[in-house]
Amino acid sequence: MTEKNDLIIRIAGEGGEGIVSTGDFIAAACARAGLEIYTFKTFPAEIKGGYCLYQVRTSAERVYNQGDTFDVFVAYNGEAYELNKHLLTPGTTFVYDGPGGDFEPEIPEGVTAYAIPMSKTAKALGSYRSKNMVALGALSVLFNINETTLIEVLTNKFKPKGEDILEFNLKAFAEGKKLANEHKKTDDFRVADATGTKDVILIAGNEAVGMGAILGRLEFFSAYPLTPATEVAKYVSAQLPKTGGTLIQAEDEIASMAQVLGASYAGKRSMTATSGPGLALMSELIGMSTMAELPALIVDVQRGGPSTGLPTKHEQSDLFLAVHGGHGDSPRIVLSVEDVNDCVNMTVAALNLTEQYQCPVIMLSDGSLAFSTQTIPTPDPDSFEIVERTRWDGEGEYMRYKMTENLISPMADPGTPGGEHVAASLEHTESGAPNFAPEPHEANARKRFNKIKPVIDQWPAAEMDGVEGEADVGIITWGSTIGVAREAVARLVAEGKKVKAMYPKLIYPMPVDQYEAFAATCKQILVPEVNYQGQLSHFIRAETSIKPVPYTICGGLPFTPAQIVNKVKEIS
Amino acid sequence: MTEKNDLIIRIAGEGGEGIVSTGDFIAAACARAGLEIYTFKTFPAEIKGGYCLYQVRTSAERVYNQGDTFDVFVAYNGEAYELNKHLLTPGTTFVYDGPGGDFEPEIPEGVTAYAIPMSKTAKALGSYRSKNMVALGALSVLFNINETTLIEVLTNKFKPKGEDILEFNLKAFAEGKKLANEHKKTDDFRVADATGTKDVILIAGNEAVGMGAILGRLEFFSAYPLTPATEVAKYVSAQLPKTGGTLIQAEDEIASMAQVLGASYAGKRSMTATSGPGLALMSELIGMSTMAELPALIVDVQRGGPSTGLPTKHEQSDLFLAVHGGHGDSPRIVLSVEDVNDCVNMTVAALNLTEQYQCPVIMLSDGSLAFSTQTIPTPDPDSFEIVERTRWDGEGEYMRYKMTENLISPMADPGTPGGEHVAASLEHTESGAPNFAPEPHEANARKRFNKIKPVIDQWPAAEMDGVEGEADVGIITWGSTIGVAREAVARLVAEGKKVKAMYPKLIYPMPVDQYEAFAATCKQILVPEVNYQGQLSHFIRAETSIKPVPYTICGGLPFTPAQIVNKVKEIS
Amino acid sequence: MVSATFNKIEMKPKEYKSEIKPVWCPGCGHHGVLASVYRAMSELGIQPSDFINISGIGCSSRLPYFVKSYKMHTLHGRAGAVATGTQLARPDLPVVVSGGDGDGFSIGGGHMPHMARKNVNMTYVLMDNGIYGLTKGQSSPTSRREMKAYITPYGGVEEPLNPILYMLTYGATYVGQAFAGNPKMCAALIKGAIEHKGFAYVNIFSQCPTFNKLDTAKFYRGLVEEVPEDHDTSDMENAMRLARRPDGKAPVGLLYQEDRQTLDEAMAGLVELVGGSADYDLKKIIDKNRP
Amino acid sequence: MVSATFNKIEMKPKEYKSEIKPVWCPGCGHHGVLASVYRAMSELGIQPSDFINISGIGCSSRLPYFVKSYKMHTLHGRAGAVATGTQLARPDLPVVVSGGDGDGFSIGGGHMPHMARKNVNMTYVLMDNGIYGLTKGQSSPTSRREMKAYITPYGGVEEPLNPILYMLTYGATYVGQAFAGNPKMCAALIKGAIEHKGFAYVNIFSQCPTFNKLDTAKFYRGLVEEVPEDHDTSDMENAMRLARRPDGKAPVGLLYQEDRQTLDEAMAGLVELVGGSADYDLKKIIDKNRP
Ligand SMILES: Cc1ncc(C[n+]2csc(CCOP(=O)(O)OP(=O)(O)O)c2C)c(N)n1
Ligand SMILES: Cc1ncc(C[n+]2csc(CCOP(=O)(O)OP(=O)(O)O)c2C)c(N)n1
Ligand code: SF4
Ligand code: SF4
Ligand SMILES: [Mg+2]
Ligand SMILES: [Mg+2]
Repeated sequence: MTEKNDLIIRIAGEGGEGIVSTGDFIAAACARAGLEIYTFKTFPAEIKGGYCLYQVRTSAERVYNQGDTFDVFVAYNGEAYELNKHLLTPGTTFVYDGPGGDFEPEIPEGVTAYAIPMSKTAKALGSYRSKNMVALGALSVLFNINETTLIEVLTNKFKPKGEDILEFNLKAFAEGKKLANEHKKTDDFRVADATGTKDVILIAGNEAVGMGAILGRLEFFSAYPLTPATEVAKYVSAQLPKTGGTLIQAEDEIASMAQVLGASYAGKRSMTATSGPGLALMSELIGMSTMAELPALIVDVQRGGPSTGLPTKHEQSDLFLAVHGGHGDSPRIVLSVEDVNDCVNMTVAALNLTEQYQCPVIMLSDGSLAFSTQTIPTPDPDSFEIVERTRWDGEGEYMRYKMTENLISPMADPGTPGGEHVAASLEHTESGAPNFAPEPHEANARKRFNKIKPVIDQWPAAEMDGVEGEADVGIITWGSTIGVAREAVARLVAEGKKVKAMYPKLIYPMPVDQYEAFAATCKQILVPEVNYQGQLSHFIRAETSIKPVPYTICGGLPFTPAQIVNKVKEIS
Repeated sequence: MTEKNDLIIRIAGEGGEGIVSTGDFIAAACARAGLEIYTFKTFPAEIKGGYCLYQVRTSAERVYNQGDTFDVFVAYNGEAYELNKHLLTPGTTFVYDGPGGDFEPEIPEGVTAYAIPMSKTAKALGSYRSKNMVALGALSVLFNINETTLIEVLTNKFKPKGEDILEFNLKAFAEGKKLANEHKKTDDFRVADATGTKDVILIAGNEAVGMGAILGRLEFFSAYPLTPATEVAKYVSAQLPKTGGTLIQAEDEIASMAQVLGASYAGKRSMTATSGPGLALMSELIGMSTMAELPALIVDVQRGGPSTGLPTKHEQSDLFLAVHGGHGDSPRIVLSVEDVNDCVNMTVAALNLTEQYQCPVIMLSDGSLAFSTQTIPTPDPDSFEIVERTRWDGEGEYMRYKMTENLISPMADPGTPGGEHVAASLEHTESGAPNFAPEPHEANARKRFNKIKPVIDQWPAAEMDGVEGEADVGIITWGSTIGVAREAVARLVAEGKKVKAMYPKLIYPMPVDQYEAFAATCKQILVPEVNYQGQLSHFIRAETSIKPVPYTICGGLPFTPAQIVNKVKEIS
Repeated sequence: MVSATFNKIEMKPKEYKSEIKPVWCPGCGHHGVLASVYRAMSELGIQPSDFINISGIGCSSRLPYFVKSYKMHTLHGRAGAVATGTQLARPDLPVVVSGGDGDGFSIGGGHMPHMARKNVNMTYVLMDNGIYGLTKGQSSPTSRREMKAYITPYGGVEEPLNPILYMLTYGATYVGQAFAGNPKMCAALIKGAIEHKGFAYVNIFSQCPTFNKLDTAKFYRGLVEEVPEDHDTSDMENAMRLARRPDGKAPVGLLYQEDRQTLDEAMAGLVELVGGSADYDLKKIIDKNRP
Repeated sequence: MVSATFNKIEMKPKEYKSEIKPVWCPGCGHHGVLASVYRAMSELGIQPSDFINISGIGCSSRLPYFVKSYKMHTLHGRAGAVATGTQLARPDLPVVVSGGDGDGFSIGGGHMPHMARKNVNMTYVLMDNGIYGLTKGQSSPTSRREMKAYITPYGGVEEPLNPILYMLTYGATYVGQAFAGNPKMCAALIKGAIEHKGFAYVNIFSQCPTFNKLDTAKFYRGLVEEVPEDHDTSDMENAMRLARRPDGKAPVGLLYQEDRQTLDEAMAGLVELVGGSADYDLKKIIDKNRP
């Protein structure tokens, strides 16, 4: 059996047992050693305790998703074992807390098992909290995790907390190594060897949105905490003062959105980040952004709905609300990100678009991406173009809502003499005066829709993937499902299947011609998405001539590549 | 020239000059005389002053809309004249305030004109406010408005205010008659003769919704004022205490919707009424109604949007928000009313549906229907079936979200021993306990969508109209545009055109089979609606195989029959 | 809600436990509040099926799950407004809201004045821990300025608000305050609140050891001081003075109580005024629209 | 906003009129408030392009249209929250909200406490007519109980709220009240509010002759009484006592003023603390995420 380059380790147990830090250390050590990382986490909706899972996938090549299942499963407790034992299929490896843990597993045929007495050893060391260090030490030995980089990572983490704390943790780590060394390695799973350092950063989706905001020269952020979006604000709150910007915690999402509009009127690049319930509350004010033509970026990190729903779970089910969630005819630009790299780059782009088109831009992320840490090329701050709103040149009489050729009416910042004007929530004339006659309303409705149409050509064409020419199945998908589809397509193509894919990130307005051109080369179109109704499928049906086959799941988890592979085989 | 049975009188002038009461008196007198009535009004968005228009259409037969234009135009001032003079085409009749008014009109060729010195006479009588009585007297003579019933109406109105007030008004009325009698009648326009009284009431759309609520045995209403929906609450506030129910004015729309859910949980038939901005604010709580399976009726009287938009103008542009305005997959039933009769009957039905299906029901009315008074057969309170929610029978262990055969889980009112349960905004097990595993979420998502599907068969099939068999054009439309389409279809059919129409009132879930069956008999499908995007067209494309031709206008006014007639001719 | 209106039953505090176990962290003050709720219910002899417990979203808002009763777990900030509807619909049953400082005074702050001035006949128990617990430690409207929190990493920028002063200003007709570490006082105040006819507000300091490292149980213990024995609970001015103690101490006990018409009484008055009843002749209503 | 921070100009009150004519009814108190705004601006010598006037929805909220300035006509209840964003974005310019009692204390009530306790450096002029004017006469949070209104045809069912007591409780750092019939006092208070550094609230009784037949100009004239000359405006307790006068009279004049750090000052402090500037090296921020 050849060594597997692409390794997936799943660690699970009770929240608070250091599951997350164990995973983070492995991820950081591997990234430091030049490997690529994609992590996946699920948290309980409760604060303390509850089942917690951290899956780290690492490879010398780029990884696009969390994988089908694990290669290695590390169980910190009996609950974790019970919930995952059906996945301990022949060929997998099982590391568990024992003897002395709270359970005694049965080892299935064909599964390699390593018992590591994590709890017992930690207790013997005098602190139960060192359990994860013991585990980490054992895993480093068992799976070839680069020890040099791991020690560096631990040192960076614990040294600031005190030499004694560092020492204690390193001791537990060493104990773990010792325990592992007592085992004979009988499986083939090992982390790929270090390839020399790459110029990367390791960052989770939410922080990456925050970083994109900083790089996009954000000036104002208003936040109200809402899982799974809060880390965007957390990142921005720490960094934005450095660039002289302002973050305020508002009393609710309505106030957040209102403050964003207020700051935007004052000429600042402004945004907020929320999840479905918050987006719903902002509906009325997003309509004001449309009507008054005030730039505003709203990031929606989607979670399981409806209502309070499944606050910590993954779902892609706010597309209807994002596109249609306003009274009246209220156009907006809707984008969706695939991965952490997009979180950085597309946040910059989204801030540019909202300034350019003076309309609300809603950028959709999701619960699994929010917490997924990934390695990405270190962004170069100087590489980003910053597009500013068109500002009045001071010539002639100023008309805020002037019908210009490109339908973009120059704005005037407060303080500019002669630029006095109203930001109007009522229908209005070119000067902004209230007017309810047929003509201004018809003209402005047209303006509000037509002015954003050029984004379709401006935005990079949706990426394509898979076979050239005619395909039996064409996949169209969005959000973090794209990364899953990429791997599914690669596998199917490798198997000789005629499959291709298209990955739109500009969702609305829809690049209809691109959809049509793609579909013209496919016998059928499959649209996998994590929601019940097939929300993207709906828009494809409504706006194109395509009759897609929806493939929807809604169990709070992302797709696996295998699911998509199987579905394609099923329908082709 | 034969006498015209179907007469349209338009009265326009400054708000506050009694335009509305003049129109109301004419409408009431005609209705009392056994004629059918359809009125149309536009108000300024300001309180005092501003241009105000009242159009009353009356006929011995049923009238379905406001008509194409007027037969008779009554100008109270120069602004009204200026705004309408282009409609003074040959064959129309023009009554105006003069001499002594604030303008001197030019009378176009072929227009019959009657100058009535309304202002001057009113001033001479000692009160400018009697201007509308002078006009009314003149109109009654000029156009054969039944004097007996008119005097009855005036007496009913003014007697309660005092004999002297009645007398003064009757005197002004008599003056107006005298002024008209000085003219020689040279046109053929006259109100149809009385046909003997019919058992009708005369009521506007908003009040009719209120009446429907009372007849539907509403128990709880929570209101926040919002044009053009406020009269629903006004009606209900006066009547609901009579049946022992409760109306409360809340601090905002969010509180209204919250209170509705609270009262619904307590077992009461509950509703609110609002317009677009309020519906947007309620989005999050409507999702709670879906998730917790709490009955709630939300009436949305649509107005011009987006944002504050055109508060007093007509538009049908909240369909997207009504169907898609929630985060997550959040099903709801969406209905839309055609006319005042529907406002009564469908409000009863909507209350029944929300109780039956334990999901939010959104009923769409619109700004023109809100204020349109129409004659309708007097409702018989005993003729309405009242459907109550399925209540727990007290047997066995109670499970609030039990998976029953028809997916409707019996409810238990507080106070019922053994029925203790939680109304849950979180995803949950059958008992209501929070649960975020894949299975309950998948099962409940299915349940929430599938449980409402039977409404498609239960709801009366959409009404059809026009030719039998194959048609060149099939019209599908909704809301108050239906009444316009009816007349257009009748005219086209009379001209020998092969045209038919379908009038859905259950908008969502969509009765797809009915759409398909209808479309199968039409060469093309035309969808007229008063919004920019073609919102119903969008849903037809998304959910059926039909490729409709959208026909959208958005000038704050309803369609006229002539517009639809012309459009049909244009495309066929 | 006056206790006379519901059927009494004999149940021990622990019999009010539901089948769902509390999910709170060890040491969380909310445990103490829950115990006090059980105790107050037991002392009042409330039948679980006659009790309605409504909450929003937050750690504190999970409380109803753990109580045998009718209950709603609604949306963040909306518990009070929802409960207003429930109370008007069933004025015969006791309605109790339990929620947090963020739920009640941040996103829910717009509903608070109106419940109070309308004198909605219900009890509002607010578990004040000076933090957003459930979302992992952001500052709340009662957080102190010096607190460094999740999205205020450099410290707070605003004055904390004073819940009981707010409630006095809003016109709540029963205002009390306690510390979760004193379940006896908590239970007594909650019991009194449920017995009170009108809008009753009880503010309970309830430490969040997981995220609020400033406002510990020890801190609260040092903060509170009982309302002086001679305080006249009908004296609003003195109640306000106590709420604004210049020494920064927080008064615990009952600060204010007043008898005023409740909203459901006013509503019942309207029905009486118009001679309303469930079998009112609907034809009379319809006839008003004859032309 | 301290007047020193903006450029003075000489303009007569009437020169601040915009090209749009007021749409209010004759006799509406809002006309008087508008005149006072012109006057205050003129006295302060404010350049129209340096002035930001923000409103929600209501008759009162139409005011900005009639003023030469930068302005936003936003959504019902949201003016204060919008203005908070604007003020933080442009702390160098005076920001004034003008709105109604319904706009501010009903749908907008949830934002009020937070602007005040955060001490957002702006002026809030509330035109209190005890009614919803624009929607044709529903009762507002300051309507008296005896008022029969659009959807309370049998009279009100709740206690009106007391705006200035609320604002004192909320921690506004400048609280004044006046009657629209006294434009001199209105202008003086508005001027003082704009000059004040911090959140300044001015409540102006402004009769709605069209829909509020109870609270006429005459009624307000009889209701108000000037704050005693010897009142110490730094004395919160006395300000509260005045706001709650047992004789039911309403105090007019300046009730309270305090100097406290404003939100924009606090924010500027954070930037200073971290050594922030527009040309901060972004690479340093990015490097924090190197593995
Ligand atoms: C509309 C909406 N916004 C935000 C949230 C996220 N959220 C849940 S609980 C909470 C704060 C909880 O704080 P508190 O009410 O003080 O309760 P605690 O957890 O401290 O007991 C927030 C912000 C939400 N659920 N809904
Ligand atoms: C979300 C929303 N709800 C309701 C309304 C309707 N509305 C407009 S103004 C108003 C009340 C105005 O009263 P107030 O603020 O006191 O101002 P006034 O007209 O009395 O000056 C209401 C309810 C609205 N525009 N938006
Ligand atoms: S996070 Fe805080 S409030 Fe929440 S359960 Fe834990 S200790 Fe209690
Ligand atoms: S309705 Fe009232 S508040 Fe509105 S403009 Fe007229 S008088 Fe003023
Ligand atoms: Mg809290
Ligand atoms: Mg008002």
